[in-house]
Amino acid sequence: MAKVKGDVIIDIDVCKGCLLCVDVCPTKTLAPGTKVNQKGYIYVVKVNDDCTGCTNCSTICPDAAITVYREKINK
Amino acid sequence: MLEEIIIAGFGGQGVLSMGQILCYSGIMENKEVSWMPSYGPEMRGGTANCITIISDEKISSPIIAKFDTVIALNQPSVDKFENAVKPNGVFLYDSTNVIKPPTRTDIKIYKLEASNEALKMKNTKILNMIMLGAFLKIRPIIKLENIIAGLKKVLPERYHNLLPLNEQALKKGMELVN
Amino acid sequence: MGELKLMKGNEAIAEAAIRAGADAYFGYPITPQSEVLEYLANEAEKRTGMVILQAESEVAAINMVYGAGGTGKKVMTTSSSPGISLMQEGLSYIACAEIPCLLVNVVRGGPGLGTIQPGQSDYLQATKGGGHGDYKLLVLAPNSIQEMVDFVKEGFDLAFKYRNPVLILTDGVLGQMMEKVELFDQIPRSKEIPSWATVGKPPNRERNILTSLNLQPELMEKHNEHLQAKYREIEKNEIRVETINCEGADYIFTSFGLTSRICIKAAQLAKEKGIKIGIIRPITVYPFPYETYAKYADKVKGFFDVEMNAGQMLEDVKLGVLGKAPIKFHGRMGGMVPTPDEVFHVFEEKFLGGKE
Amino acid sequence: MNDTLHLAENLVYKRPKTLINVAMHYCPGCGHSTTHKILCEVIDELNIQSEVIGVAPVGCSVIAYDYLNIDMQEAAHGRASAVATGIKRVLPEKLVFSYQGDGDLAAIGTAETLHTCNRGENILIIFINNAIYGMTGGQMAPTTLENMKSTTTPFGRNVRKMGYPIKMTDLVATLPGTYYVTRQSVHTPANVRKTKAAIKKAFEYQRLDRGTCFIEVVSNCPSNWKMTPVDSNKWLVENMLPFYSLGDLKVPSKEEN
Repeated sequence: MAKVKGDVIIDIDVCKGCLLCVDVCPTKTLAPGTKVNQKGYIYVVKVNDDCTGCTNCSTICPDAAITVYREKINK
Repeated sequence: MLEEIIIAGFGGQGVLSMGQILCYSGIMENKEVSWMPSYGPEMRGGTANCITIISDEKISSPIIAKFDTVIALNQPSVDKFENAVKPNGVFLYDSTNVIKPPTRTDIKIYKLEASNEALKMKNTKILNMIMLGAFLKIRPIIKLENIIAGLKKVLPERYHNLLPLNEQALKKGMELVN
Repeated sequence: MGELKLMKGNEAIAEAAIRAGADAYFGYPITPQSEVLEYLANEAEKRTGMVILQAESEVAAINMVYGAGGTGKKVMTTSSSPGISLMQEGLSYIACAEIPCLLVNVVRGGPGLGTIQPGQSDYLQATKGGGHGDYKLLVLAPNSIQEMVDFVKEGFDLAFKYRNPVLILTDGVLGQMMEKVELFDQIPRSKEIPSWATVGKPPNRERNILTSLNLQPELMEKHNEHLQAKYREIEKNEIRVETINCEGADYIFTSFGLTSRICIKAAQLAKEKGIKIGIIRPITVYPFPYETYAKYADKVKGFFDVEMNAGQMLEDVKLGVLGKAPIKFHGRMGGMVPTPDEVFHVFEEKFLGGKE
Repeated sequence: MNDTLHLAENLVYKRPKTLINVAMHYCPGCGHSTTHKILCEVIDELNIQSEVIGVAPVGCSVIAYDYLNIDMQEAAHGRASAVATGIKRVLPEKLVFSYQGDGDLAAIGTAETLHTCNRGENILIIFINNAIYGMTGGQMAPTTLENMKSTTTPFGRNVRKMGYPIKMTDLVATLPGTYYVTRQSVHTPANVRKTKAAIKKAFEYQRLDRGTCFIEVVSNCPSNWKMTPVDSNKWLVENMLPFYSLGDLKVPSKEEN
């Protein structure tokens, strides 16, 4: 059975911490971080490896801050 | 040569085109010309007039208050412009419907039963050509053949069948001046 | 010699626009200049493919000029006083974004809805900016139909030379009257695309932005300085003025546009009475020929300024004369046009009769 | 972590290249940013960067040109569609869009909007409706909902005094000049995808010279609505969408396509 494995890379300089991505992430991979970027926003961070690369986060992200990868893994 | 003219009458009597024909013809004789209409609502249905200047030299003001010639086609124009004629100037008017004629004695007054003549020729639209013919007889500033050529320019092509009638009217106007 | 025609001023503007190779006209009807749009609607598209659009308002028209002018095309609009007032906001933007375009104001008497008869009462609006902010239009004031024709062509050239809006300031008489004009030959519409034009960003250049906004005051000031430097350049290069018989004159009549011709006739009346009158006629009212006035200021007994307004150019005349000679003014307002006799009589009264 | 995951072939989303790589000035969670982003995605996907000319309005998106790597003009308040008309008329082969907020398009620019649509100018008008004036700080917009608070309707919009919220999209759909009129939103990933598809379609129709395409994007304004971005999207669902219902108001008939 084919399984998908995904990953997200967050551009922390562009992220404004609006948390819309956190709201739509089905695997709770994204969460509010604790650090502040140069613009003063608390940016979002990745908190688990369950990402499926569904792109919900990158689609809703107003600032195009999220790059998404997805790979099919044959088991 | 410098001839400063005002042509005045009701809208629709062809006063504006009279001035234009003079200008077109003037250009054909290499003269300087200027035509300034009264414009706007008063043109429609009310009174209309145009100042027409024909000159051998560059024309300064297109707006003037005193004229070598006044051509008046109705009573209001007679009233309004009688005093605008320069001393010894020409006052030419259609007397058909004028009950109060001009009274100045220091100008040359010519009256024409032009509207009646136009009726006799079965086309009231040629009133202006009768008047123009009369003017050219009094002040031969432009050759008749050039006036006819100018007429061709002013008259839209669909009316060019009326050119002979207009020419007839010009000649009639010339005849009527004594 | 070009083609000779008897033309109304408004039609002549339209014909000249077509022949100058204009790409587009956006306008809205208003007396006394509606013939421009009418003439173009009849003639332009079939002859050169020029775009003609009747906008829903003067506000829309000037913004269409902004958009189309921003693509580097030769674009114009025409209107009359109230319509030009509506365009002021757009003009300020156009001047700031440095979009070349040609405007014609066929001035009528104001203020407000005023009259449809001729006026010159938009002089200050035309020459001192008109809209908000520090900007200038280059303003040409023709006094004949021939100049109306020639200035359309020149106006486009100047607009592109300086990337600045050019205004032809004329009036209802010049719009409505007919004169003999010699028309220049058809200039083909240009295919050249200026480097700044917004035409779609090709891969090999930076994107082009046309804007009048800069939220950083330091940069906005820099842009203003650039604009001011341009205006100084225009002042250096583009002053046009006509002088007639000024050498040895007793008095100088001064006037722009239509009234300058009335003054020329009045000067002839003066000559018959043995008074020597010179004429100074600014052809560009911005930039204004101050130095021409300065040149004669201490040589004549006085200046007589005649306008169809309450004395708008008078302020500039005073700046030229700098108190070195008396200046008297005669103005008609609200659509009234002075006659040559009137001008001469008022001159006589004010300078020779001692009655003020 | 799998070593091959980050290979280019596995890339499923990255920032569109037409979106300039700077942080946008919009507030966190603002629908303007989202709409800019998908607009850039469409430009990339259709490969039309060299053909597109955009017009920015006055309002929050006044400096949209700082973010979109395309030729753009900034318009006077309300006049974006007139400016776009000017551009399109002299460059009919190019793809022209105006991007306008509710104040720009539906208040000061109502005349230009209606007449541009009525002439059927072959352009795309993107209309961001967040029911409030963002840039000037939360005043009533023409689209502000009944009883909705703003700084100029502190007790809620009283429609007897302030008039009713205006449905510009419904209005322009009645005009024969419009070809494709739709109301979309960007508050969920699914809606973002739909809006993007609508923008793409609109550019394709523009190529076919079909008339005005008009896309309303019902959007949020977390800052002036005074709520978090996530809450603002919930508020949008509960309050905006019942009044500004999503969907196509005018679509080309099948034979036309």
